[in-house]
Amino acid sequence: MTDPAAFTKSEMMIAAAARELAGQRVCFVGVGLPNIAVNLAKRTVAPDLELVYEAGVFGARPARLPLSIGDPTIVSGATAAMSMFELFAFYLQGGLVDVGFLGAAQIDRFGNINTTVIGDYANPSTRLPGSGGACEIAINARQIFVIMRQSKRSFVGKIDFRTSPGNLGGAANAERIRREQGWLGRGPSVVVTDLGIYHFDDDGEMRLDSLHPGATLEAVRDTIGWEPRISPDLAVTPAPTGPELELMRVELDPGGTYIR
Amino acid sequence: MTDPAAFTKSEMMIAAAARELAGQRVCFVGVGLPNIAVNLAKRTVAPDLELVYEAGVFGARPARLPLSIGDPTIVSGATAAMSMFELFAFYLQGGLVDVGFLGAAQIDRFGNINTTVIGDYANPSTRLPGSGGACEIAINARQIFVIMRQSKRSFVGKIDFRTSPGNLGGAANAERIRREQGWLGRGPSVVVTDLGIYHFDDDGEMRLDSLHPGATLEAVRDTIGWEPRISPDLAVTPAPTGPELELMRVELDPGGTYIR
Amino acid sequence: MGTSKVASMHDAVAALVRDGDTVAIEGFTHLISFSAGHEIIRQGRHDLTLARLTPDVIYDQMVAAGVARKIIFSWLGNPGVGGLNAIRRVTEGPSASLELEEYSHFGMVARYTAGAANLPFFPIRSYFETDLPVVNPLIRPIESPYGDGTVYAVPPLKPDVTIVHAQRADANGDTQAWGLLGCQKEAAFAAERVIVVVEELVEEAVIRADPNRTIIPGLIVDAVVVEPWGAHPSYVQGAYDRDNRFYIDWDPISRDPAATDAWLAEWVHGLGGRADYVEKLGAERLAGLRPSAPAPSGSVDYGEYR
Amino acid sequence: MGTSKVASMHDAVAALVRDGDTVAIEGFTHLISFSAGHEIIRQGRHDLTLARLTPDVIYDQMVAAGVARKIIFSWLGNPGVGGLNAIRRVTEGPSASLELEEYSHFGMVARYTAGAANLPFFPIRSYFETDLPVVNPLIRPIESPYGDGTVYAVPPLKPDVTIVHAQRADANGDTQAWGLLGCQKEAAFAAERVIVVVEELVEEAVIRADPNRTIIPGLIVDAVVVEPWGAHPSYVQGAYDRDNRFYIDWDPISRDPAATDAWLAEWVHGLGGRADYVEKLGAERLAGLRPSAPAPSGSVDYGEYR
Repeated sequence: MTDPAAFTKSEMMIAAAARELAGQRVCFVGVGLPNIAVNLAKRTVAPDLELVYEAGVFGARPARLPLSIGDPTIVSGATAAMSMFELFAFYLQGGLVDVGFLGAAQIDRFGNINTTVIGDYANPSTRLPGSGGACEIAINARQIFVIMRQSKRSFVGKIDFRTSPGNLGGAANAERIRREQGWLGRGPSVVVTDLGIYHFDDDGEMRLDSLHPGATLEAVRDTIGWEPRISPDLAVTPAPTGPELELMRVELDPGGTYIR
Repeated sequence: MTDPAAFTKSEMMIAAAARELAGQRVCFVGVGLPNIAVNLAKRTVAPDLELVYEAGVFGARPARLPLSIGDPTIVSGATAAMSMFELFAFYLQGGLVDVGFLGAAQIDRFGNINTTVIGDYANPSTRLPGSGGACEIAINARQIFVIMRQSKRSFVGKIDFRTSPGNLGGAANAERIRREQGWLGRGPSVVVTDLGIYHFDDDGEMRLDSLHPGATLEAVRDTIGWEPRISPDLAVTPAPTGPELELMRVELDPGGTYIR
Repeated sequence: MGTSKVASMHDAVAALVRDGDTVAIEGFTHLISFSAGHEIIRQGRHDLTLARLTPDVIYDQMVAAGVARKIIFSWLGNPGVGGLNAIRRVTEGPSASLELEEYSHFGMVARYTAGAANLPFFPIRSYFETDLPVVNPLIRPIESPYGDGTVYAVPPLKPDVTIVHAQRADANGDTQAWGLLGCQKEAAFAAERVIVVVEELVEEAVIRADPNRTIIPGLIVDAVVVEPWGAHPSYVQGAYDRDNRFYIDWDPISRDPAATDAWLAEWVHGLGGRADYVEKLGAERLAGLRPSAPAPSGSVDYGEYR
Repeated sequence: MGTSKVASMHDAVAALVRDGDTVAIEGFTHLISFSAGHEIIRQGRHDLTLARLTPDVIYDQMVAAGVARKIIFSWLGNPGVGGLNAIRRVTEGPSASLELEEYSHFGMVARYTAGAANLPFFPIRSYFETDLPVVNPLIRPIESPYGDGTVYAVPPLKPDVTIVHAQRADANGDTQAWGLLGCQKEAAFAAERVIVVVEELVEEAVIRADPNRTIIPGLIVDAVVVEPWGAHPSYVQGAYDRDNRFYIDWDPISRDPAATDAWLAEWVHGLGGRADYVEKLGAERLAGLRPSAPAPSGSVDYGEYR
């Protein structure tokens, strides 16, 4: 019924992001693309994943894809629904979140993220939503996963505003600062795009480890604002499986908001 | 049935303390004697009084006298039961409590209270319970009522430990410090004993305004560690009424724990 | 206990929301009092400072209607859809006229918490190595008195008025809600005045049967407004779902100032209040928003102790 | 989710409570895990630091049994009765051998809150002009970064083990309680390890039907011990009343070291666990502690959203 040979770049991106959650325990779900990726993971590679929503839910079992970061379906049947104070103070800042899953408008080679403004803060060319919980997620979740589409406007040499800290000026710099300031987070570990999968190398810089089927290194270089590091063992991401596509198309995103 | 001509000093003390609550709205109920006085007030002069228990209850309607500061009867039928954080942070420190009703082991002429130790702190002759919530009640409740029996050991020239601040070294001193430190509380306003009722004069010192029936000024002076100020308009406290005694003896304290 | 605080939305807003006030209509995606926002527009309030973690479509409408001079927030968007276009029009470019004061979610929650608890600041482990304290000088470092480093402080936020929607309250204002609780409690305790809007007015005995469910005591409530569907197009756990179509439809409307004005004329100024709005939405649309099935919490026993 | 955490009290204490630990058995007058305290005595733990707002009779018994080297507290008494005599014996006079670290109630609650929230301190408006900061140097002034004065800070308290009693949990450790909630949640989140003792083990579906009632998620729970009457002589809202006679009877027993030892021999060392204790108390005494009538909370509807 679902033809796995035909899939969109978004479907590949979401499936690849979901698979990265295999083996993880507690995931703080960001708004937008992270939401569908995490919900797909819960139905495939990570059925025991505990979903944390900043709206104040732990152990959500959404019966449908939540429409936004808050939705009645994340409450009905959840383990616990609580005040946002409790969620941010005790779960996130208290160190119980293994993965914070974020989207971004701009990212740099060290995984620092901007979701605040394009241009000057006082007089922006584009006003973006701002931090939401992303700033404290980046600092307090044990590691950060990012999902976003590549473009010269989004993968930039220098972000216009640092909303959520990544590896700052590089791994050595970031590790010293995190230690000195007592962060629980160890920073970004995965970036999944519409073209491939990046992890962070010993310098704290993004390294392309897997290229999605159909994507090329030219396409990667054309949509990134710096000369990307490429793994010598560059893999090809396995295409979305029939069940993954079925779940995305029929159950999670029948309206095609994310997967088109 | 209840003979109002015969009553104990404790019954007089509790009835007098309860009457002081007429017109008050929100009362934070301390452990021990305050508990019975407030519960009597709720059944007589102040039916709309909202009872706050530090255990985490607002709007309690105890069906019996609570056995201690925490008791299932203060929860069943209450307006709200909550965490102690919420109670202390939002109700008390947030400024919603009109009267904090405390007991004490030692008090001085300015209403400073000791419930911590008799003797030296490190090597006490008597270890008392300590602050409980009294320290923050004294600072954050709009005014403080005290109920305690008089004796040379309890009404002292100098308390051994300041657990809960009253009028410090006098009214001028206390007003300046409260203003500078941003206290919500205006300090103690009433002390009810087994002999009489004291309010605080313009110097912030206790003044005997009413003498209980049967009590004498000699008895007052014999049980107080300083020369007490006496109101020129010294009144005689009206004796406990039949209904007050009935409530205390039959409903609130049938075992006679407090009223004997 | 005292006299009833039940009032019409018109009277509650007329008495309790004043020009120049800081107003917080709180509720994180859930229980957003659109109905109070519309009444504030209808009564022509101006120079308001609007506080909310997520300004959402309601503040976009209020800004479009000209009631606000400033927004205090942590995430500015139409959730699941895109931007808030009326707000963008007055915040982007050289003619920006709406002031923005920006935090993170936990920063906003901590601000209300400090307000509710009468604290001069609230410390959080956030903002390290970000540009937020650079652009918002009210986010300040604070050193631990135990010599173990520095965290960030945010100042208390004490709204003049906090408005929350809930499933039920009694006539005293004792209010119970379930599902997402956001920071309504903190925002209410932090405020000078509180308006509670509910789906259902219940007897005091219903509240007192389950005291752990109470989020706001009548003690701090100034008015109780009974308006079923008052949170539409947001949702009320157990009563109705989010009307996602509304959020999607708002995007093209809000991109066009004339269309926005026409919408406000038709759906706010042209109506007397929420009852008219509900009638205009129509029974069919509302019926489609009901939960697919009930999901009862079950009852627990508090016991009587005499 | 995952495997069951249900364990006997013996096994839970054996695995999770270690000599020298800081142990918090929390529950403010309500839901005090006497049963866990007795098992700690039975297993001969020593050099424990015992944290609790109100040490109550349970810590008096534990101190009498020699398990503790220090108590961290805010109110030290036998509530409604008088002093805690075993503790007084080792804290008064020149031969005092038990260390005391003393706060106020809000100070203790704030310490657990800072522990749970991974904050280096928690600010409160308390301690002004009192002798508490004089005798406890961990209570320190802290200046507001907004130039509006000074408040006091307390440091985080992070127990090695927190033990709480509750009405019910599922086998994952997802725990629900009602009535007085004290600071169990904060103490549990602050701890390295958590033991939950419950009146009743329930299906996961019972918990998930009312997610707002959950106080502790299984995520932070290491063991679930099912022991009805495990909180006696304290009480469990809806299940049983405080056994006040026990608190009164403890006073003369605890005044006499020999009587105290005899009590411990008979009621702790001489018994295998709580089931024996319940049997020894007898059905009649227990029946007298049941609530006079049920008081149901009523059910609310969360709705299904598919």
